[in-house]
Amino acid sequence: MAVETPNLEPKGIQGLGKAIKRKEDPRFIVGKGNYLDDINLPGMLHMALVHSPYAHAKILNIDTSEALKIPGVKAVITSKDLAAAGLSWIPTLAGDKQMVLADGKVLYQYQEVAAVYAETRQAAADGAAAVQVEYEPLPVVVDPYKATAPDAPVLREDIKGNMTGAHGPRRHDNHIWTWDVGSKDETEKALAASEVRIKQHMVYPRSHPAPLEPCGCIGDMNKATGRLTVYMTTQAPHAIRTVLSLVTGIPENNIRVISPDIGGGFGNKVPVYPGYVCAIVGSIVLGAPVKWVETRTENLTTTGFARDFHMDIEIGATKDGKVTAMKVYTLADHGAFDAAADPSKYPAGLFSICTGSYDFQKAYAEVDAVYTNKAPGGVAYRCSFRVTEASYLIERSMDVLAHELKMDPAELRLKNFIQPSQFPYPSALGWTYDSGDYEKTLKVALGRIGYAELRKEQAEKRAKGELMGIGISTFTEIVGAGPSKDFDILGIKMFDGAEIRVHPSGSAIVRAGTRHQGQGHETTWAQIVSEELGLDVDKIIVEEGDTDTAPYGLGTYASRSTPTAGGAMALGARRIREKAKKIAAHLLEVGEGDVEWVDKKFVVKGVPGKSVTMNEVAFAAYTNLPPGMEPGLETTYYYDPPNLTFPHGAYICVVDIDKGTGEVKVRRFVAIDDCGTIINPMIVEGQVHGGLTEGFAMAFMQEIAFDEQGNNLSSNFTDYLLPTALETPKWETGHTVTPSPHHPIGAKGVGESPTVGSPAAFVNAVVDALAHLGVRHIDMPITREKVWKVLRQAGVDSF
Amino acid sequence: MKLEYSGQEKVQASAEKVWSFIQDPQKVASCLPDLKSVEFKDDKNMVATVGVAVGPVRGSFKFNIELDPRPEENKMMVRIRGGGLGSAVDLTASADISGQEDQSTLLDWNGVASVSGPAATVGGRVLDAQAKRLIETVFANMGKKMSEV
Amino acid sequence: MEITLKINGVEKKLNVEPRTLLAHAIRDAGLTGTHIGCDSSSCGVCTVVLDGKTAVKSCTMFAVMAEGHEITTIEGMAQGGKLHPLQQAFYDQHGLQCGYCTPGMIMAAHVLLQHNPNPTEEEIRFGLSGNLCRCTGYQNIVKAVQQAAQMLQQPAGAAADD
Amino acid sequence: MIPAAFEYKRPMSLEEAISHLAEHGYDARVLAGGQSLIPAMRYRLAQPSVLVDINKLPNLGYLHEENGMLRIGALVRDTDVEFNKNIQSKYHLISDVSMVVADPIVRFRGTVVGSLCHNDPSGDWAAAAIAARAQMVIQGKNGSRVESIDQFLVDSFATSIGEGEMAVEARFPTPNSLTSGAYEKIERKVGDYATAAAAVQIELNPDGTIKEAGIGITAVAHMALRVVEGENLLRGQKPTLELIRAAAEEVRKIADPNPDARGSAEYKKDMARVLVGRGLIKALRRLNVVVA
Repeated sequence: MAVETPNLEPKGIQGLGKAIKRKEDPRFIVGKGNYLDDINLPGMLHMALVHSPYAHAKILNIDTSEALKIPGVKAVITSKDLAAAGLSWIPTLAGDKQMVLADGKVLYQYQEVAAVYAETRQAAADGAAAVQVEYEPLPVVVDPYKATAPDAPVLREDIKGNMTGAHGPRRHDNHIWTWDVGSKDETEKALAASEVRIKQHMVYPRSHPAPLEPCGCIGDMNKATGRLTVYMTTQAPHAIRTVLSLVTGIPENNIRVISPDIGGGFGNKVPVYPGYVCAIVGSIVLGAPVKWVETRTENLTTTGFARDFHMDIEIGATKDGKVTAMKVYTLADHGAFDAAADPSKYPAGLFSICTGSYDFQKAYAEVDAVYTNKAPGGVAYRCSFRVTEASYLIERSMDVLAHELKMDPAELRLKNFIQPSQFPYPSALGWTYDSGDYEKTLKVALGRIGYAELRKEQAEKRAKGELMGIGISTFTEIVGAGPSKDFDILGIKMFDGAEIRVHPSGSAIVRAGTRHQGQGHETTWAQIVSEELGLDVDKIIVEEGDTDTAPYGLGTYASRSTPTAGGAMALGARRIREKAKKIAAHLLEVGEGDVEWVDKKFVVKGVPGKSVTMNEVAFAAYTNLPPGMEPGLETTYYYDPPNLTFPHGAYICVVDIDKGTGEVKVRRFVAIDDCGTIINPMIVEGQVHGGLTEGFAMAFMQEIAFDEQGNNLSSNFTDYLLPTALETPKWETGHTVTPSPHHPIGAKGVGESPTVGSPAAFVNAVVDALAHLGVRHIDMPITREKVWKVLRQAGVDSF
Repeated sequence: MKLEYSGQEKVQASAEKVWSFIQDPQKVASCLPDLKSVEFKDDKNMVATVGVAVGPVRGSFKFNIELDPRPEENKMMVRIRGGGLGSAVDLTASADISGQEDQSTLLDWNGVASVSGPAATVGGRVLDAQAKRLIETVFANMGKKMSEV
Repeated sequence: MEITLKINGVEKKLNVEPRTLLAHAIRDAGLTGTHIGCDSSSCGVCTVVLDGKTAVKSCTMFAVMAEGHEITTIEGMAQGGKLHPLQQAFYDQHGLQCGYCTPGMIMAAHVLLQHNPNPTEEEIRFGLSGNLCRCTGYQNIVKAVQQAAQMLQQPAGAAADD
Repeated sequence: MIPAAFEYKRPMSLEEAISHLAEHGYDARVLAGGQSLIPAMRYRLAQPSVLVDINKLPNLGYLHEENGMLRIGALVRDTDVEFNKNIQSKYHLISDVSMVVADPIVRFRGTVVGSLCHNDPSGDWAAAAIAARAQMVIQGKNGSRVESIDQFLVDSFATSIGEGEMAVEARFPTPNSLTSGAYEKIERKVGDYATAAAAVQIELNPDGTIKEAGIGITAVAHMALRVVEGENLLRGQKPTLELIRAAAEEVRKIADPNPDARGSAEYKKDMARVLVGRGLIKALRRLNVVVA
């Protein structure tokens, strides 16, 4: 087919800092993206799943006979069939195991009970509706605080009585693990000695990433070659291939995982879901390709949820506002299986970043995880493994402390920031922050929004009985997992790879182990290579997502792509440049020591006119090499970062509140981010817009809620509320630049800062607006009713 | 979701007649609205398929119904478990039966239903008022038929 | 049953069941630019244009209902090797990230501009509020629609030369 | 999600449509815009065995004034109303409603008459029709009849349409220059069902007193309701903030909302009250009467 778009590609050498338009866009704007459901293979069957209406029930009988009578239905499988293949349970990323199809009982509503394979999607759906399952309902555990009560029903009978889990001892059959960090005794002592102490309970509610493209998978087992090709909406194709090999026994080189264009991921597309396994098993059993594409209901009710942290914090400070110590206890609701997608050593993710941007001398954090009758998960939803919860906790708590001290929240923050001179800064909970200038970033934000005038306006309005609030969040993130000394998933170290091949004509193909879902890697990786090698950006193609061709890597989530694969890209390019330099010397007929890289060309030192371009060198690499040199110009680089990166930012939100209805209107929102070196400012700004919108959604709308029977009350987009253009505020963005001292190009990663940093700013603004009515905290999502309740209790009423 | 209902039905029939009526699965079944089919398992158990129309929700529900008369307590218990449209309903209803001086009988009933699945998660917004109407219809039908006996 | 749908000016004979959703019929005809994202008529990624001036969510319409109507999908927007101003503007303004909502968003914007060729920012946000985007935060989408509105009001020929 | 199979009828005349409806009775559903029905079918919560698609019926897409009534044919889409300049300038209540039904894309398909026939407890048009004292035209095999909206709306999801009948038209009285209205709705986001909503219409006497008032509330009871006592309080009085407060207060006495994710019963009741108040203030302001 002829290319339908004019050549839109940005041209020429386009390195770091250039806001060039995205190379991946032309196909998307004409409707020629290639998402999973766009792939159709000859003879392909469709799969549909049968789901449990109950959240906790014994399965008495599954009758598939009616389903098998439907024309077009080829097969129905249940857990028993999977057991024959050893696939009725699979390991989770968190060291637990989970049912693929319900084995004897169901543990959460909508759990997968059977899989139906059919010639058409209609027949598959009819088949699923015709499977008759007989259940005996069991008592349901919805509240995580009740999960470990002595009389609580045992959820996981498969590990009943086994009091040691993957992360240490369990103290109840519904308890998963306890994890703590820091010094408890010293922290308690410091707290006891503090002049001022605040305590606050807060909940980061269960939410779901809900990308607009649901998850899906096509299993394609070629019985003639023994090769399994799996098309999957996955953010981590290589890890998936390894896991698939481990659970199926098929050698890794006989499995090819292809992750096509992904319609948003946000962490949802990291784990392995039962539907994927059933599609693959179906293909192996039936010898035909099998496609499964989730419905939205399946997406919201069965795939990886996020958050669900129930937190208690205590902070000590001096009377004049210097923080001294922090103690945190968190109860984590992990649902029916511990399928959290965290690095192996960190069952609570990177939650221990909860001291934030502040110089706490003493800190202690403890997390208990429990099982409940809810879908499994605990994915890093647009965040670096529980950083969002940590950031919200500290940023919200700093406002509680400011309120207690009757101090301006900006002033309190300025008083407690880690100072630039303290970097590298070892935190009380064990991290070494790489760099930052928190005061500078906050001051830029305060200036931009006109903080002093806003406070004046607020005082005037309050005198008139009008409600206006200002909320600040000066968060620090921890991203780029990670250094192999600390980070692995199922034992696989969390480095990432880049492969760069420069062709004779000066074009290049670049591949990475990451897999973008809208972040713009096809543009930014090309920019890094263009910067480092002086090649035209329009001659660089970026490919990700095919395990047959891309170098190994752990994938794209937790803002890790730029810190890991971005580093690999830069260092790989530099390695190529080293070889290129030798070829350049050969071409220039001088010694290698006389050649230098200036303005993206090789020049002879002191002879500015005498130079060769990378294009010329590339041609020579295949045609005219120095004697004895290996031909070609390419490399594969695996980058194991020495440390994590610590992006930060200062966000300020202004809200007005309707006294009649409790409606909160976000009037302004200024976001100043510092993500170190910026590769493409346009893309960075776009990431910030999107992340702020998800933060706004968390603060005011999004929640996966359950009733007492374990019914998921947010099972579709009419009840799981995503903001539209009309609700979404207008964002004002900006940045400061504090490069990472250890990253090859000084970049830190930005995709998640706004989701991590913004919720506290919104909530702080609302609480600030209501503070004079005695409000200290309101849990998210802040609905109109929660505000209304405060207003009416305070006697505020208005039409 | 959990739904709770209660009501009172005055039947123009003696308590004796009422008791004999409600212990007869055939007679009880005849009070179910839009009954499509019924299979009697024994003198206390039956399986009934009922058409349900709740606004946009339309389809068949299949229920296992167990009658549990407790004359000594003047109480009739009914347990219903079943479902349809991929959803499940568990309902326990009880009625206190008291004969009146005027040869009529008072049924003081209450029911607690637990609904799971799409009917609750998607249809929950519209379920409550309709389910109430359905239960009221059953008791109204009973009252009418008992009076006719 | 057999139906004839006119999609992007081309008549296609399709064999569908009455329950076949228009979105599935379009996609099964090879035009996969129209996406599906929810079960509840909420997300709008399946938005197509019916008879030039009406936007519909094609997963909330049966294919049989579209018989006799003209359907325009994202694949029908570029004409003569030239992008539609909306496509150009989404590209120029970074109005997309993962691209999944983009076709529906462009089709909704296309209809919006026909009814209101010169919308304010507020009117654009209002008019696109039947379409969800999870990546962009809408701000650059709004800018893109503003740019396209301007391009469409310029005399033909001048529009594409940015 | 894939609906269950059904039989599809595409009548080309009203007579044919009615004969299909008469033949299939309970099992048949009318398919107009389909914006409520099709999602319910995709969830398989609705599994009608016959769909009678009325979209090809001739002469049901009219939207015009006649004999002091705005006549809205059964195939008039919400957007036809929303984009109509005459409605925007004269029918303030209807214009308000037309901008907040579902979402802008759904409105291109959804029909006013279909929404009234559906009579969802949270329907927007039902409240508006109550406040504006609309009428419905119902067609059966043996001719048509006209009913007041109060007769037509029977119960949640139930109307006075019998088997073998269908509604073909909604009629809204044309407001005179001393009449205005407003629709006030709270929703969690665009496209959500109302948490609470209020439709009001006011007609003034030349002396500035209220000649007639209409108040409809929705999403706060088993179906949209008329706030009769509120209307009675307003009628004949000079509009003041006190009076509006008192009329709005009447909402509390009849609202009986279900608590759900949109809010508690108390919240919804209070919102219905606030929204009635705001609607009255807005309608009066549109008549250049400022009370607050």
